[in-house]
Amino acid sequence: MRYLPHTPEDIHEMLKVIGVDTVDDLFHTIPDACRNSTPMDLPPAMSEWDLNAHMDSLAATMASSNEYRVFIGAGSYNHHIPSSVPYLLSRSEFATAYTPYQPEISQGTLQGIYEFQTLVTRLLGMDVATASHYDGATGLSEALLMAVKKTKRKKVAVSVLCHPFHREVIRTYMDPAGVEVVEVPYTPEGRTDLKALEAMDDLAAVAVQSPNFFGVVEDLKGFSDTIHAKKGVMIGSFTEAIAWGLMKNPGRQGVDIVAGDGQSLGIPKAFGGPGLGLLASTKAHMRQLPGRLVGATTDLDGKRGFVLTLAAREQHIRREKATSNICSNNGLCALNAAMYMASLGGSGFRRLAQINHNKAEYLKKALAGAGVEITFASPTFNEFVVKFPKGFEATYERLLAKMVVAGLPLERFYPELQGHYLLCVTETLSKTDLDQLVKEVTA
Amino acid sequence: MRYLPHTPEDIHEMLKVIGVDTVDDLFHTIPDACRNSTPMDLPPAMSEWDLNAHMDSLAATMASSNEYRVFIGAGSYNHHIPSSVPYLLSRSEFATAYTPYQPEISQGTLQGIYEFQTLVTRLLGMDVATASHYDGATGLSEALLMAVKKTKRKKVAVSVLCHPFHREVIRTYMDPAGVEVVEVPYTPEGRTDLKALEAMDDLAAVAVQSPNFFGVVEDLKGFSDTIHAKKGVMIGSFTEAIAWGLMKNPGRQGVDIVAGDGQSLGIPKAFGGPGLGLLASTKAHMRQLPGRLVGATTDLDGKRGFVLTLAAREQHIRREKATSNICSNNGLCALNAAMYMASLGGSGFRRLAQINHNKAEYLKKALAGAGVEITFASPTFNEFVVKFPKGFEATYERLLAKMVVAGLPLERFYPELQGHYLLCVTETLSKTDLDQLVKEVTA
Amino acid sequence: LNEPLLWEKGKKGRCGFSLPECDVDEVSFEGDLAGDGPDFPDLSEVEVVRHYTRLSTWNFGVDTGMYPLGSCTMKYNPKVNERQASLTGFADAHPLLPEVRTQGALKLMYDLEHFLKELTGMDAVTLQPAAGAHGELTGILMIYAYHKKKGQIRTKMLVPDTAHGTNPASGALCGYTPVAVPVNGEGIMRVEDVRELMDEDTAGIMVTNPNTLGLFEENIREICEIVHDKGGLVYGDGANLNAIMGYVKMGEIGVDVMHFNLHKTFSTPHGGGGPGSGPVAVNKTLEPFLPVPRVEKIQDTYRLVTDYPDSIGRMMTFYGHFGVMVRAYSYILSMGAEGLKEASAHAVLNANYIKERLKDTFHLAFDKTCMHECVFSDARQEEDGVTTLDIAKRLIDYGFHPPTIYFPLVVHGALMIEPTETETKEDIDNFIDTLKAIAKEAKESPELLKNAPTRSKVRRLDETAAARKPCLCG
Amino acid sequence: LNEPLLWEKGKKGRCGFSLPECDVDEVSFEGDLAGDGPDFPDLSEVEVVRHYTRLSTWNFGVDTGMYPLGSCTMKYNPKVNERQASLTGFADAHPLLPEVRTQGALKLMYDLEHFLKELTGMDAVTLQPAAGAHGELTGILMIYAYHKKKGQIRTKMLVPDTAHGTNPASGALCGYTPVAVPVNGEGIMRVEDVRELMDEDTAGIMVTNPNTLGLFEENIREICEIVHDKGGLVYGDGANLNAIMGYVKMGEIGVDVMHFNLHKTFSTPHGGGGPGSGPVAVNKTLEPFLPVPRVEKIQDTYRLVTDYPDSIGRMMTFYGHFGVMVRAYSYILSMGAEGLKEASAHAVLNANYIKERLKDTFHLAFDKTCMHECVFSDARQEEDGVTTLDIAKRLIDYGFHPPTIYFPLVVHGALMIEPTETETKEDIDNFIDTLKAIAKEAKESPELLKNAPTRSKVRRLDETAAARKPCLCG
Repeated sequence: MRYLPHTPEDIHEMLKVIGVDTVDDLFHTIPDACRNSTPMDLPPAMSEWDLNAHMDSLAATMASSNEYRVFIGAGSYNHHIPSSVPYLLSRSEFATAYTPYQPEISQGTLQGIYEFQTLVTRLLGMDVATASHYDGATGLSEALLMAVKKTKRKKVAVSVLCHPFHREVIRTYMDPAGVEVVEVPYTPEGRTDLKALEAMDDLAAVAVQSPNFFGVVEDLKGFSDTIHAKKGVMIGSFTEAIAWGLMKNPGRQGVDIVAGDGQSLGIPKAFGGPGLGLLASTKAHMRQLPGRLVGATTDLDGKRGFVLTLAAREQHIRREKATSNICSNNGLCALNAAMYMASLGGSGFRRLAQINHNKAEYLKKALAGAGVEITFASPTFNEFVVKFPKGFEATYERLLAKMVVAGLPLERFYPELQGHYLLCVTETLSKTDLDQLVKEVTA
Repeated sequence: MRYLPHTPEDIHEMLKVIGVDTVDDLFHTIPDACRNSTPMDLPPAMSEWDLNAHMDSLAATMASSNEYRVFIGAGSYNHHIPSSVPYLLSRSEFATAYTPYQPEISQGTLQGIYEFQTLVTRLLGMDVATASHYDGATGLSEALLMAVKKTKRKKVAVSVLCHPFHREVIRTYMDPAGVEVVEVPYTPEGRTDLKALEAMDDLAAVAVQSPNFFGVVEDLKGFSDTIHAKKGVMIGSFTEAIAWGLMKNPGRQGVDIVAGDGQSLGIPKAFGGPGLGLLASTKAHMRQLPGRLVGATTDLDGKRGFVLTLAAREQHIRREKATSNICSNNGLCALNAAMYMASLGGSGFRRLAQINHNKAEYLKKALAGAGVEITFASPTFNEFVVKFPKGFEATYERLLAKMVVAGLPLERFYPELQGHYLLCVTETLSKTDLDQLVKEVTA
Repeated sequence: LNEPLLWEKGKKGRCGFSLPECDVDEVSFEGDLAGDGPDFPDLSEVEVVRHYTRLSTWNFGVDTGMYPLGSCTMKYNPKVNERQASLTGFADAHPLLPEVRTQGALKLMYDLEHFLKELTGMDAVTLQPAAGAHGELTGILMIYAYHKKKGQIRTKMLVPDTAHGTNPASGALCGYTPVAVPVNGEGIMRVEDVRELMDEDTAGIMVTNPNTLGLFEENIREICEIVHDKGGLVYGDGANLNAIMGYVKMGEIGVDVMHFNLHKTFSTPHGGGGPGSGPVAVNKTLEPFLPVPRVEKIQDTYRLVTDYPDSIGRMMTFYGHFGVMVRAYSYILSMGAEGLKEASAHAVLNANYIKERLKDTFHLAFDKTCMHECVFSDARQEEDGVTTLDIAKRLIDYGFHPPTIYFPLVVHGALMIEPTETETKEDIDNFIDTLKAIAKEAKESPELLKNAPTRSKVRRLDETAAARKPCLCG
Repeated sequence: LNEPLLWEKGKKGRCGFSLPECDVDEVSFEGDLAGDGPDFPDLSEVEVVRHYTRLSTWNFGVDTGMYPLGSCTMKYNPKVNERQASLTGFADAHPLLPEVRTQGALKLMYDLEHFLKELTGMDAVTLQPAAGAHGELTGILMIYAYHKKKGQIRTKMLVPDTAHGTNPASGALCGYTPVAVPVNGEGIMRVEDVRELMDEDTAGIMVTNPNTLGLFEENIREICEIVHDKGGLVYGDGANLNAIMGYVKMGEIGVDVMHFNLHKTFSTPHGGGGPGSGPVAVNKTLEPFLPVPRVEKIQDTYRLVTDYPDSIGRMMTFYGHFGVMVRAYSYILSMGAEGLKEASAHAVLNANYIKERLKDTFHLAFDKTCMHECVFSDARQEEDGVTTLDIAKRLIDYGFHPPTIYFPLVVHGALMIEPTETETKEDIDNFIDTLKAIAKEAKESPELLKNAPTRSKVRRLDETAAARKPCLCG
């Protein structure tokens, strides 16, 4: 077995040193009553080659974005990833290391994460960013818990245009913490209803996503002003990080904590994970942040170096008094995102966002021109809601057979939006792809 | 342009230092009469993504051994390659380095090649092996030139069962060197005719391949004895290195120089290249070997280290008096082969050869049982010649449509073997694949 | 070789990305909500590649050498599994594709759940949690939901004092106050202590077995019975599952719910701190509370089903760390039942071998047969003024990653060594000889340890200053 | 960290390979011709992986840092091209597949030949040669065949004394005695010298342009005319093509046959010494002599054609280093005509910038505008007893790969610097400042140079001992 190096002689010699006869003797501390009643019934061990063939066959069933034109975003976005990024990420010094508990031999990870944190603060206009969280939903839930702890209030408001799955996760997290979750409805323009928020009281925080689930850009400033007037915490969220190439960043809109999803930043969709939770805040919230933080310091010789810091927030030091139970984060995904942001650079990031915007607007206009209803008139980024004509289900199936996935039906998430679809366009789709969709949809 | 880092400011500053106005001014030493008359007419620059799509479309036309059952060997063999090997090979420290002229910062390559040389000598039973050659054919040609120089004779004998393409390359190399090439015919048993060699005189060397082009294992000892009696050099060759897992190695059969193809040792077929030429010899021929050699030595502190050595044989020192003009070799392929041999180990290598043998013999027997003529009765390794029934061309096409490539027609190479095919079976084909071939062939 | 920070490099206008030509009209994004784009440095591809290549060389990974970090199970990560995870069909699949176009991924998840059930004798599994601690939270949420469904609000949770910090922290997220269960002279929990502490205000107990001393909780069955008798549930922390595959099924010894650390036990790369994956297995009692969506097989079609009214809900946006699942699934298929059992056997063999060979050199916290890890302390070296930290740092100079230090908390100055099954005897011997040499140095020239490490990129770092005046971005 | 030799590791019975189960009967291989199998060490996968991972860390590659090795064109190798070369359709394709199933590869080769023709204004190309020197041999064989076809046996070949050693060595393989053409005070060949040396016993001339001093052979047209007038042919060594893409077409200035170093100019990784690829381009005169098989397009189908009676024959078993072709083809498609011209422009800019900034510090062999590389010498440092070798080794301590040294032979103690176009101005400035600092050290503390390198895996190695008592295997 190529992963188990011991030869029978190795085992024999080691047992002799230990002073027992068989390896099973080493398991004598396990009472008989605790032993397996039956062996594990697993498939017989596969060779590398059989495994490859098996995995190829499973993977072949999937409608990968490489073969299909997939007009779905909704929290997972198809962006080009430069070959240099997965190559660098595959370097075993990054991939096979553990959490950098020994900073002297982990400066690669540590500097990489310090740079990641910095890029995230610059992207979002925040003072501090963590070393990563699992994904947008879990980060957002933790952000709300931060606000609850900070304000000692037990009610939070969440825009109904936060990603529906994020809202589900929030409910899961808030319930046992005894936190009430109220939802802020949306307006006919496809925006979170600021007026509704104004009417709410005793809020620890409000969470608003921009671009929201409908792709509509929200005016976060208005929500910041409103919640701050109520002494609550303003939490901004997002699922499409590329939008910040064009949109005014949360920091400039008075947001206190930002919890968003970073999958767009060069991370493969991978059927939903691993992705990346981005969590950043103003300085005021720094010591409430959950998860790892990397900080700069100096070594014995005065040389710059990096360490995990502010561990007093964390479970391995504070146990039940920690700001969170998080231990492993999504470190390699954070490094992945940093490599991607470094590859794009500021100029490239902005240009890429612009290209995304151009393409989405092109499709929007073309569909409108073809008589499709564009449900919300507000400005959007990358995603928008349309109402397709009756009987579109058949068109959808026909397109699927042609390797086109024509958006996400919204009724499941918003029952009032029957016949509506959320469409997403990124730089990966060509004008030809967009024209084809318009043609087929209106055929 | 992501591969050209200079910004306009960079260029401006540099030009200022140089003291010229434009980059084109730096080309003033090129006389007008030497300038391009027309610009290069190349396709417009492609983005990474367009390039990926384009290359995917080209690659998709190819009958890869991953999708097809390919019963062809004939100098290029389909063997399993552990994922660990290409991964290690992709480490940029190996891949993006140059020839190790600066040994202090090239010990990775140097130790790796030293180990490669050692593994090759152990595989072939030789005293010395070079750091690699281009492929079997070029290595074999250089081996013959070694013998010509050594013996000062201008005639060499080559078995007609050396790979036909190898023999073509030999002719290309020998012609301007004024060396006469005579071919040793084969016997009805599919072996090189030792008697015919006995009748030849004034030979610098004889080259015999084993397993030969028909897959038949040759008795190299007989040829060694005969050519040595004539004071010529015995050169052994091979295209399927895995055979040495079962066959008696050339060193034990009196061979002086071995020149074979190492593609089988974990190197992708890659439509024929890059592969690997293995060139090894007894000590007596060491200083006539072409190409790089790595040797062990010590550094100033007495620490073990490795360097390129015996450079006095080489073109950069000896120029026209060098043993060869070779400069770049196939270093990374040599490292690839070393990684593969290290992964298999001696025990694994032998077992793998046995599995190959088992499968090939299974097919041979099954075909024979189904009435197909097995042309040569001699023992073979991995490959053997069959005569398919008349009208087999249609079956061949039918099989091709079913993604099976049913061997290599031999008539092109040996006109007397009309209707004969060379079939190859390695560990990559399953019993099911073999049974399918038998069934279809005899249907 | 040094390497500056990203923004100390580059020049405006460079780009390491192949920006596609835009084949549609430009549409400006204007108005109040328009921003200026992020202030990132602009770098060419070669700058990016060299930057991260250099950074990588300052790191130590499993491919670099032995990484005996206790309770982290740093075994070798097979390269072939990286191939599987990067297959286009997996890496490039959108999570919201129509189910008919995702059958391969769903089958993989379904089968992986089944494998985990087989491994543990549990009845149902969710793969959704993102990491071990996230799995713990999932499990505790289910315990909470279970009690709540019965109309009970319990306020306490038994947690042995050998437990990982994540245990009390996870409990706290559901409002449970941890109640410490002490370890006895044998390094395990006593039945009497549990009996005394368990009551009907207590939701249950969180047990790591083998525990973080590397010792099997021999009284686990009795403890489970006591907890169950009081209406509580038993949570199993699977961090140390690598010790007992094929030997013990958690579901058979009384555990009601447990999490796995897929990345540890099933050999996926730890990524410098993640992503991990923390599936949770439960028995029938807790099955209704599992997170949604669940993967089910309905007439040969795999489906994501959400229709479970008692479910605690979603734990992540999508279905968990699928990429990690691919690797773990591949690993299990490569090993088979016998291979996994052998892995545990060799892991335990290696730990006991180290324990035996080092117990005359270092103080052994509990001198008995251990499972996959053993815990020493610096008790003997203390007299020379040398601490566990010094020993750990000195190991770096010899090319080893240090063990886990100062944990578990019950052992003062702990050195917690988990060699895993993928180390060769030669490397283990080398590690042992090195530790012996260091012990000798501790006596003869302790300054060598105090000054260590000297061969790393940086020497010891000022962690106090880092925390006092945090500088978290540049 | 040290790492033993392969056979100093491992233990009989280990395996780092997944040996498949054998699904057919065992058939023993017996008799006189049966052997025992090779005496290789048996290693587990983790041992193999760590072995080569450690070895790799002792190497310096382009991804490590600036690699200004003159005449080797160590530019950055785009990662995306590795993807292309490893596509299953390419990597896993047998060379003898039926042509109908290899159209993609053949089209790629056909188009790449066309690109190379466009770059050089030549009429036909073979991609078959395995490396630059192999391309040279191919070219010389064609010259030989050309003369032979005319019934002439010529015996000499003009070779400038700036030429690479491969030039005379390639000539020698066809029986040509090299006749040296001296370099003039301007670093290039004089027309008069060629006129004097060229005669009807001389097969032609081998010209590297720009030459290895980084200087354009300004008299090339006249030289070509003289050679042609005497019935000779002009061989162009393409090693330095990176200087003139888009500026000069070799076919237009009189070159009859030339080789490319695909791996240099078109940015494929050099692999620690190969594999390279050395296509050869010819004009109409020589086209009939090209090696077979040739790739042709016949009614939309690409075919391998061998039917050329005057062909010199095959140069390799199959069609050359296809994997390298894939990378070069991808590179050309990524760059386009403008990008390639810009690459040459920046390569020349960088070399001149270095020349200007260092010419006060180091002796410049020929003080004039250079092309893509510039050649200094140790003439000024000699007085302090410091040699080119010392300077080169000291550069290692500063994190740079040394330039080519002691070549070209016409410059005593040469330092031949080729920065390439992919280096940033910052790295080039850093390199320049470092060389200045080293020059200062040479004056003030020459022992620093004499002892260099000190930061590498090993210090200076005893090459004499290595050659005197060769130890070539273990």
